[in-house]
Amino acid sequence: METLQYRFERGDKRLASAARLVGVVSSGNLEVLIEAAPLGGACTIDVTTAATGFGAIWGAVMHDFQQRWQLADVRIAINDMGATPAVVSLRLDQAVATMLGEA
Amino acid sequence: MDWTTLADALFPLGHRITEHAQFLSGTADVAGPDGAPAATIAVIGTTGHAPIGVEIALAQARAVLDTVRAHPRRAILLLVDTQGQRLRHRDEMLGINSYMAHLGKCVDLARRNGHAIVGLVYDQALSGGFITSGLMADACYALPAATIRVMGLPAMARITKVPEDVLTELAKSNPVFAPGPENYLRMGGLQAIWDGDLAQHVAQALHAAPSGDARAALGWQRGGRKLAQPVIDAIAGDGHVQTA
Amino acid sequence: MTAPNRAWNTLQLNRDARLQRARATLGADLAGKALPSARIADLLHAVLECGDRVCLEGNNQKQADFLGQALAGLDPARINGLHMLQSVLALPEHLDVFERGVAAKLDFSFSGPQAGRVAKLVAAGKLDIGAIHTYLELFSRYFVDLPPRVCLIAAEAADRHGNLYTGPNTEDTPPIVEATAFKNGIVIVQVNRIVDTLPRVDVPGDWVDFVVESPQPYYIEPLFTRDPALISEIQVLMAMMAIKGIYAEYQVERLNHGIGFDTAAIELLLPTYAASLGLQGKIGRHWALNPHPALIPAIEAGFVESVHSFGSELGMEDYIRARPDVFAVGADGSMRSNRALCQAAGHYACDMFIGSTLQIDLQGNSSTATLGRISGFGGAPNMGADARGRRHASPAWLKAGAQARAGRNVIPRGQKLVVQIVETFREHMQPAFVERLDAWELAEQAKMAIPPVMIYGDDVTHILTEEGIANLLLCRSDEEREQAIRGVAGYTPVGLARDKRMVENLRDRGIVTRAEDLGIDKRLATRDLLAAKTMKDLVRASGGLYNPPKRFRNW
Amino acid sequence: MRSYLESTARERLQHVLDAGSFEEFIGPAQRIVSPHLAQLNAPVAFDDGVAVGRATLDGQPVFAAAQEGGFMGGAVGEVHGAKLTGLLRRALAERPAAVLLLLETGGVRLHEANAGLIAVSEVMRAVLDVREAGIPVLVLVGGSNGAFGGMGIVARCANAIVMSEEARLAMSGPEVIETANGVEEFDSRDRALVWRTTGGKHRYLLGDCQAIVPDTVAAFRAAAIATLAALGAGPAALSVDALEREHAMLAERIARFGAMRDPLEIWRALGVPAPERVPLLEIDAFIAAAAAHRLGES
Repeated sequence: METLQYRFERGDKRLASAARLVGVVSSGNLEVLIEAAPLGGACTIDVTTAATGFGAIWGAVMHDFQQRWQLADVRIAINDMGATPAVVSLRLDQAVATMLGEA
Repeated sequence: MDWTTLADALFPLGHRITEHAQFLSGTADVAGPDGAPAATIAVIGTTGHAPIGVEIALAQARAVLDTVRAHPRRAILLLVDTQGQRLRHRDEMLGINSYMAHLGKCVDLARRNGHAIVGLVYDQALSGGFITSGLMADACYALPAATIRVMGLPAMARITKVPEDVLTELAKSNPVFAPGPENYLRMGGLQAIWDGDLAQHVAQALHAAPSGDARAALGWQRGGRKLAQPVIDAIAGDGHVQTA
Repeated sequence: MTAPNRAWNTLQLNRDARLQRARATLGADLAGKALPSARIADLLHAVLECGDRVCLEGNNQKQADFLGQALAGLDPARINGLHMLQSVLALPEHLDVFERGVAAKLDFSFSGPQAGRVAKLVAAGKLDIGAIHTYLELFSRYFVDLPPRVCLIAAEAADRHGNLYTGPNTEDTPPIVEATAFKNGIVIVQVNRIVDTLPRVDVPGDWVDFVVESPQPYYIEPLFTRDPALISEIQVLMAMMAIKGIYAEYQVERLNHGIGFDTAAIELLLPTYAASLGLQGKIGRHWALNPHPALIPAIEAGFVESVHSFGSELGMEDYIRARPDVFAVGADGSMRSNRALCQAAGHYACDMFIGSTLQIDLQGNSSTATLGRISGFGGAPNMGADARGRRHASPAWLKAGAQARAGRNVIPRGQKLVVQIVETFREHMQPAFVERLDAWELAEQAKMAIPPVMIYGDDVTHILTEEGIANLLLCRSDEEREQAIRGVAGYTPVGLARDKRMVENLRDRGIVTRAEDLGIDKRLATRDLLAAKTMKDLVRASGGLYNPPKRFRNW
Repeated sequence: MRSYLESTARERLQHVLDAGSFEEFIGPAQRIVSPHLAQLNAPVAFDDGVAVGRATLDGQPVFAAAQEGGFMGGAVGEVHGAKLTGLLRRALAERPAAVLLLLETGGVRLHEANAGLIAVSEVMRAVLDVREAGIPVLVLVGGSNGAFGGMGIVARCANAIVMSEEARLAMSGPEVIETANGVEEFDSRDRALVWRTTGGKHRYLLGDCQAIVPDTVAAFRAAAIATLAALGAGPAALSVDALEREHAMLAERIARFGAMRDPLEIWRALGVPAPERVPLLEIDAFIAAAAAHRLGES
């Protein structure tokens, strides 16, 4: 297992509702726990993944995710079982959409 | 272990246990507490590492039901020696889980009808064969040389894809993988391991059978399962898990 | 001038000698052309000669498995050094013949399940590979320089005269028999049963020498069955992009689909998503395709007008029989397939091939070769190649050709659409895009003349991933081509190394197209779009006519 | 029509129970994960693969749990099992109208085998405690992993089971039996045989489940409401009489069918018309065909 941590400062989109869990820790899939937290305007993402050695790819996927949403005061935790970047991005977007009441 | 040797050690006052195709049933005399008169108890179990198929599960259930109907409040000792559920297509076709559940329910019914129920793993206890017998008792005990497990480490390694030597190493320190009664003791699955005078142990156990399922609490006290009881308490109580 | 004393009929004489030996060996056990299965080894020992070229029928679907087992069990002291000709090495006994020394040389096309063992036997010096072919090449060589002395084939049934019914799974049989029978070779066939009257005659009896009723029906693999339950949301998204970005864009009417879940997803989106775009009757009308169960909903919706097949597919027999307007069906009602003709059809009569692959390099070359496995090609290279001999026009062919030639002073012609559809990462985070194909290393290991490329980059017109579509027809330089590929390679190292500014420029020019550029909302890419989500749904769609193999059921 | 089989545990809770009514006990944000998986280098899940809580069903207060088959096959570990046991014990105090267990599980989680085995037995006893308190327990099985092992036993300790045709209810997985006794004993790749032997239709015909539904969450919801209404008429607790009836049924099952080799023979012996067509029947047609022939109490 490998843990990766990301912190993006100065977002502008806050999410109000209670913590949500999206996705499942199954082969090629992941779960995303997303919750509001006082982080001084930052968005943090903690990843625990069964697929080791893909830090650079995670970094790029997380960067693009934050580019899309500009989240502020949001804490995200991920348990991953070898999901591809496409699936990771999809789940993250679903998690945000769920918080926004769009799903 | 030969069940007759065991029975002689457990019941010096005498017993009338018979074996039919690995199924044990009968009665035995057990001394009362502090010199009180001996009492007759029912003995039900299996021997020869019996695979638990539909017939033997049903036979045990029959013996339990008969005891409940004919001998109210008579204590029951469940003798456990099984290699687990029988691994046959026929058993699955006939719904073996229903037979095992039926056995479990019969034991539970007996408990609710005032029968003290004690389990004893005297040789081998594996997964499905154990769960509806010894693990359904008020309290389950084991002999020191008993084997208790869900499956062997090689098979576990194959299924979990964790290398066997890693499992073997972890098993030394973690009761959660390794076979053996002391691990089940630490996790609360066993009330105690019996050394020495078995007759005395069985007499005491029958008289001191706990009411209610305190295994998670025992596992917490003994350090073998540190989270089960806190999780149960958290759900029943304020919703927050107090970890040690 | 004529050569003095030159005998011109040595093959005939040799054939007569073999038949004579067989008759002598089998004696009264030979009834006409039929012999008991217990005597198959005696027959083979009698008719075979050391070093013979032997064609054993077997492809990715049906297998002459009984004859294959018999061959593998021969005494290598009596029969050895055989030169095997085979479409596909699928069964363990196909390699046992080499392991045991009965055979020594191999010309073949594909060895999927046995690819690892092939590589080991080559390394051990027990197997000498002549060449790895595509199906069409291999069949062609049977007629030119590799005619079999003996062929071992499989048929559904034979009559007393040796006439054969090969039925829906005719597949490779016709060219094998023809190449053998008309070069004085010996044709031996295993049949599931011998009957008085055949439903129809697929191979005339006078081309057949020996018939044996095998103890078990021949083995057949349901290779083209994909359980819709296993199609992912990402595959649905890619299928939407394929339909809107390529099928609709080029009005693709005649096509071939490669095998896999990506293309199964497209098939299952035709009656739903494609229909909602008004594409029925405009795309996907005529197919060179095995009878994919996933195509049933599109057939039932009237989307698909005709299907010509390489082989059949287990469980589809009754459905095919009930849809004779769509499939190639004989007067008896059952399907007839023909791999050689369907390969030609896929090559010349289709406007598009779309299929998956394992690796794509920066030139667009694609390969399914991986280290330690000599797997070969099968049919994909013939499907996934521009048919340079094609002369008839169609809108899709013309548009592709026009895009490739725009701005260049060359004579107009069309081009086949060759689309590679891949997710950027395969299982276990293996990137589908690489700087250098594993095929290079495999070629070095196995001492091949050239790296085993499945589809050459200069034939590939589009690469479709979940990140977008790269239209290589529109690229005007090697650099553009490379950046277009990097532009759809997502988070793979190849994709991360793209020149972002240049990729945005390519996007402006329509060379790289994202889902949103096509007006596709990714959130709508759910499994609910699939016309069938389970095998049971396929059975329902077929009106109960499709009977899936046992391994695909959950009922 | 949302598929129950394709839904996650949480989606099942959302759609089987009254919309928006589910209130989770120790939800994923508390991150109570398995203490045993990390040392095996196996991933954890924030809910350890099960969600438990209270909700309403058709306006009635109920407790509910749903196992996530995607995470370790829904297998029961220490925390997972304790969540189920905790829910059942809390039910004794709060006395909901019923407890619903949406099971999808391979049984004991081998990564924490000993703890899982004890945990399953704790769940079993807790289920029977809830029944003894007069609260019916209803099991729904409709996930692709079925309900196997100790949890297959737990299921049969409930008052009633609702299954889909695609669901399986059994003890040992076919792969385990094949590994132990050979492919001739049980060909695990012959999925038609696997489902004939362990699937919803066979269980329904034998009387091991009380209702069979098409694979939609709506159908499971409707069946759960209807089954609970039917259960309301009788006692929830075990009784000697009920167990004697069950005993007789199980004994007769061995006597009538014990020598048979394939479930098809059983269906034929039951008098089900065209038994070989049974797997192909849609659920309504199947229920109609089975009505006069199926065993057990509904």
